[in-house]
Amino acid sequence: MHKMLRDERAWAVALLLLAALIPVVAPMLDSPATVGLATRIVIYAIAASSLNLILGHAGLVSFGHAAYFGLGGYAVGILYAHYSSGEPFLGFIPGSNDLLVTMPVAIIVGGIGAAIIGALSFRTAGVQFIMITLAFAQMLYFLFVSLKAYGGDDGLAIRRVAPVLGMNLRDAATLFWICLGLLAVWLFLMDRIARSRFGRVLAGVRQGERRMAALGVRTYFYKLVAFVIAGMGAAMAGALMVNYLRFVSPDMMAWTKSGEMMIMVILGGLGTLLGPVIGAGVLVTLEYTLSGLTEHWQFIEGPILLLVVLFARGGLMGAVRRLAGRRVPAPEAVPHGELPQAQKPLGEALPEAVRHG
Amino acid sequence: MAEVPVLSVQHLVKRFGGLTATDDLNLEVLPGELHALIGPNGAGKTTAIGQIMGEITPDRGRILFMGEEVTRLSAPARVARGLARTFQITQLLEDDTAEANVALAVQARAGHSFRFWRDASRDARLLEPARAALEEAGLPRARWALPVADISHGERKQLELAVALASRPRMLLLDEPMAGLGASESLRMTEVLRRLKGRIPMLLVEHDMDAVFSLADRCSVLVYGHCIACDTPDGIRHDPQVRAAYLSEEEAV
Amino acid sequence: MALLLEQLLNGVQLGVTLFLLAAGLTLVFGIMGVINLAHGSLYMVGAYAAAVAASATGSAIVALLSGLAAAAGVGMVVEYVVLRRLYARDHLDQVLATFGLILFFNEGMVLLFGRQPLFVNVPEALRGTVRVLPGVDYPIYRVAIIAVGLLVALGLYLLIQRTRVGMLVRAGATHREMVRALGVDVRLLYTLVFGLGALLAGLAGVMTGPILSVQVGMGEQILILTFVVVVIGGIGSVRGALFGAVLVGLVDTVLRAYVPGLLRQVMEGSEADALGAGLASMGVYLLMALVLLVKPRGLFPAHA
Amino acid sequence: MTLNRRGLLASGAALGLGAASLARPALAQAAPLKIGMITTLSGAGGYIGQDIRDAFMLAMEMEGGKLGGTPIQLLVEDDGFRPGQGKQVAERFMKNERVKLLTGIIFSNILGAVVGDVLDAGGIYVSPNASPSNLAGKECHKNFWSVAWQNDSLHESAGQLANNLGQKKMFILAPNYQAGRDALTGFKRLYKGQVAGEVYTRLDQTDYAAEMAQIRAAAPDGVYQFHPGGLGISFLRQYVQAGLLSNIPMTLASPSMDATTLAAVGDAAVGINLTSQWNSDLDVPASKRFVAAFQAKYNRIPTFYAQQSFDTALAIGAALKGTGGKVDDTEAFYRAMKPANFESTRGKFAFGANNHPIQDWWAIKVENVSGKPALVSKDRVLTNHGDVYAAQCKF
Repeated sequence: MHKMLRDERAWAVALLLLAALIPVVAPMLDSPATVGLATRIVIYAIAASSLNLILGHAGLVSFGHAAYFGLGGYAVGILYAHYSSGEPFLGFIPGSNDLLVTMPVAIIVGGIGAAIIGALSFRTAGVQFIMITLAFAQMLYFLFVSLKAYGGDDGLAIRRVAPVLGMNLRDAATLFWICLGLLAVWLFLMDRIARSRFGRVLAGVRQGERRMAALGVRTYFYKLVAFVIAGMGAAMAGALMVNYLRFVSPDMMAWTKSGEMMIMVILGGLGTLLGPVIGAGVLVTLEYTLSGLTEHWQFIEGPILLLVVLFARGGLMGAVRRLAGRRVPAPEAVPHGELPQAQKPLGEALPEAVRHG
Repeated sequence: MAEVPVLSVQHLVKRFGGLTATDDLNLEVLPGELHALIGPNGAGKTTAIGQIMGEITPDRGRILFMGEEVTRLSAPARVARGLARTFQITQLLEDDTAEANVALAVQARAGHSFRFWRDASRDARLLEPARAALEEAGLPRARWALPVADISHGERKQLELAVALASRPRMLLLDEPMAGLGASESLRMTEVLRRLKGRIPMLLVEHDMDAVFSLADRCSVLVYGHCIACDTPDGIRHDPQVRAAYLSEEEAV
Repeated sequence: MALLLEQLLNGVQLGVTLFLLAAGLTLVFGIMGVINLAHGSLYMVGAYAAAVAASATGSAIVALLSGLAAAAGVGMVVEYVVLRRLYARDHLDQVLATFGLILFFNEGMVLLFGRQPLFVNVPEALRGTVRVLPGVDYPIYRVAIIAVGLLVALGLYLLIQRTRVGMLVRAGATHREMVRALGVDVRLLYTLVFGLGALLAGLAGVMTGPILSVQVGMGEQILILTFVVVVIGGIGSVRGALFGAVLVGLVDTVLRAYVPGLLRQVMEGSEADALGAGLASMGVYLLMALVLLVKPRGLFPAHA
Repeated sequence: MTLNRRGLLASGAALGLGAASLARPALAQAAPLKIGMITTLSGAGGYIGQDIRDAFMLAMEMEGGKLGGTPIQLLVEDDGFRPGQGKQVAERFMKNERVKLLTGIIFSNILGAVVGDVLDAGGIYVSPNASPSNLAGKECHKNFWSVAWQNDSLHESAGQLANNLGQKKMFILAPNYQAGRDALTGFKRLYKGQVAGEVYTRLDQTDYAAEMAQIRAAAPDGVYQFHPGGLGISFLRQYVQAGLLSNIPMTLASPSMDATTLAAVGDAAVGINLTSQWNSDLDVPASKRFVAAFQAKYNRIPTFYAQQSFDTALAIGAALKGTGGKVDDTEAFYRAMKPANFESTRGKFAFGANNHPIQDWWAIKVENVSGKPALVSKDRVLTNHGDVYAAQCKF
């Protein structure tokens, strides 16, 4: 029993089951809008969890994750726009308002986007990788801002979505349960991947690229595949967000959104199963609650984030585990002062060479 | 010579800015041989290992492994051909257990890792060879399940060796496996290497001369990146050039 | 021709402003290894302090000094209270913490000075335009900004190349561990370097005050561009920051000025303008991506 | 009249970590009518939201916490300039607080995320600012009202003013977003002269030196630019610094030259022409009362945004008077709202077929009034002007 309580997976199952009750409990407490809040949290949890695969498990700091979130969203939005106008996209791809069509398209688009951006970005490492992923995300952001046909900065509204398997997506509870179900599936996948051979390679990439090379592992394609999976997860979340908001705008791929996702992951706990979920829940709820208390909510939120960094290493999951008396593995995603990967062997060789002279 | 050397380094040169770290280095390791590479601090031993492994690109010269040129191959490609190394400063996955570190090496050897489903920590195909390697490297069984961050320095050195062994190498490059070890730990490591000797050819970089002279079949002496002598341990002991090199080092310090 | 020249001057002026921000950021980045998202907040603090001082006293000198003092002071306090605890942490913790600082500073400015944008007048002596070349009239104030920026670049060069502090700064950027090992009071060095970076950011804020509107959020608008400059130039390299900044300034300005016109040759007017504006915005990021793909460590890497 | 702040409602509700904590008790019988105001209070646009909120509250205060005789409880919340957050706030207003009547949004992208939900749920939205063309035309709705202006008509009036001023060759600029593109389209609709150059700036742009050089090179008779809020301040100041204002006159629409902008630009703004549906010096009794009360309470000159919000409150008040304070019957609300039976600060005000304003547009000039630059009203530019999209609107 005690062992079960320590297992993150057991907690995840319990949390998801409890969450499933929200649409039942919320109206009883005269707070039906809580369902919408919870939907938003669940969607961000999927996005944050997808980012966690590369950020937490593989230690690859992507500062452009919102790009895939937005790509997924725009895939749904653009297909809907063509559905409602009746003109096919690019002259031959018919539009759609059916989530069973748009969601897979969104996931594929997100995956392709991540594959292209990742293939180029993984030529760099360290801080340069952070910045190049940001650069690509910004390029996409400005591209969508300037796409007049799809609303530009003002975005696209999605008015009528087809029911999915007889379920009405306009019903808040139904949409919430769909999102929650997908979160459950996603977390299950993430858990499998983290424990698989593939996941072991990612853990190796995080802890020592040099060791991985000495083991004979070409990390490039593992990193790229992880990046693509993460991109697909973010795109799925983006598609859900657009279904929830019934609206898509470039705001979804702004750099601040990428930052928010990173903060969710770090806040919750890097490389943990539940960390991103908790992080998303706490951040969204915190903003929601504080902005209801005072219009100067950012003045309070800022120091709270600061305190979490200073005093809760390993994020909230780290704090929880410490309270539970468990050792916290603190994954150093980008070790302080680390040299870019290409220079590392030289880094070790140099002192010897210097002493030589 | 009838035998094809396992490793042949020919006229290797590497410069860092104005410093010549490797200066026309020639070196051969024969099948079954334990070849020691010694020399004063800063002689360029680690740089040489880095080039043999493919982590540092030499400016000039050739490296042949099993008779085939590997000078332009990447480190992973050389590993695939059977090279493995240990690090002077241990490069281990600190969050993982000792067993998981070795299992990852087994996994890397077992082909691609694009396997997303099965729990690697319960995969007997990884665990059994990993445990065999741990056994071979002499790491006490009780330490296998501990995170690397929690085991001692000496045990980490043994774990480094186990990781290298797990990739079933055709040759081992050992970069100061005894560095920082206590006397009894050094002896234990010497014994482990002695058991491996003959089965796997080894290039051993080491400062512990007792260990070197008791283990090595031949020694090469590196000074300022250049090999000044290559002989049996006895021959090296009495080589005037070597004595001079070590003495001048003493004076300089 | 005159138009192109004026556009190039504009690019240099933007570049010089970016340089003032990037120089501090790149030193902090290179020496302490800290990603400081709140660097833009120091720029904002400088601009606000100068604006408030200017409207209270009407003196440009007082405004300048207040802006510099406020930015450097706030910078050093931030270093002492917060960043000092983050040097040993990974970049992600730094990102989260300094993001928290941004929220704090932005809303703090709202609480102190309200939401209305503040404004500063161009000092009397620097009003009007000057004929820099036949047919090219250019605002004196912008010429002054370029001059100040180049003087600062020269000053930084002398400081870094010719003084003991500069020697430590250089060594710190390339061999961090060595400086620590030399027994230098690294803490003091860090605080001073951070203060210097904040001072330069404050100077940028003070100088742009009369051009732009001084408002909450002004730091974030320029922050990302500053990071682009730092990465293009090579982390830790002040020289790289100067080249990167001028390059980014020129590319941004020239693309903005000429891309829509080029597109108009091939497509309908308003479509061309809309797309052109988007493409011009992408230009700087495209530049960074290209630089990194060719030279993954930037143009002038300090850790060579 | 209170500025109600939501309690810790639903704070612990994240994913069932704890069920919603402090639920509100059922509403008492004589509870005031709740109006939900979603507006932008943080970031660079924050000062606009502040004016919108303050003016609405002023209208309530002048009637003793009531509008049209109905006691009002105004719920105000920041959208953080984020569509998602705006939608979240709207959802909570409607579901938890049972709000039927919403207002306050400034930016059209946030309106886009919010308005569909409000209307689909049978709610009413009265816009004090954002009024994009789709909601005036094809996607118009019986329960969507604009008390500001349809985007285009704002700029049509400026185009007409440029004609009146005899400017034959204009250089026009706006940020590259929907409202910016609408602005230039609208301007060109009534402008009869030649367009010397058309430039889209960036929404996050702060330095316009490159554009100044282009304007100088094009040597037009005049410049028309639409840059709301802080953007406009930067643009104008740089225009002055570049020495352009003395050579090339500028024509504007009101969002680019509100009282805040004028204060920021100062004396240099003298001579600028603009158009607006209202100005603080209009010889309209309701306007004079509003300006005096606003200045007395907040110690600043009200912006156009403030006036729009004030009129929004008055329009709502008139409708509430007609329905006896009820908003549940949207048909009745529509009938009571449509005649616009309120004393608008603009003097004349009517709703067109698409629930958007039909109003007069004024030419305004920045002049020196007793040593300080001020916005001085001149002639009517357009009379009873609606918008072109009304024809496409069918309820």
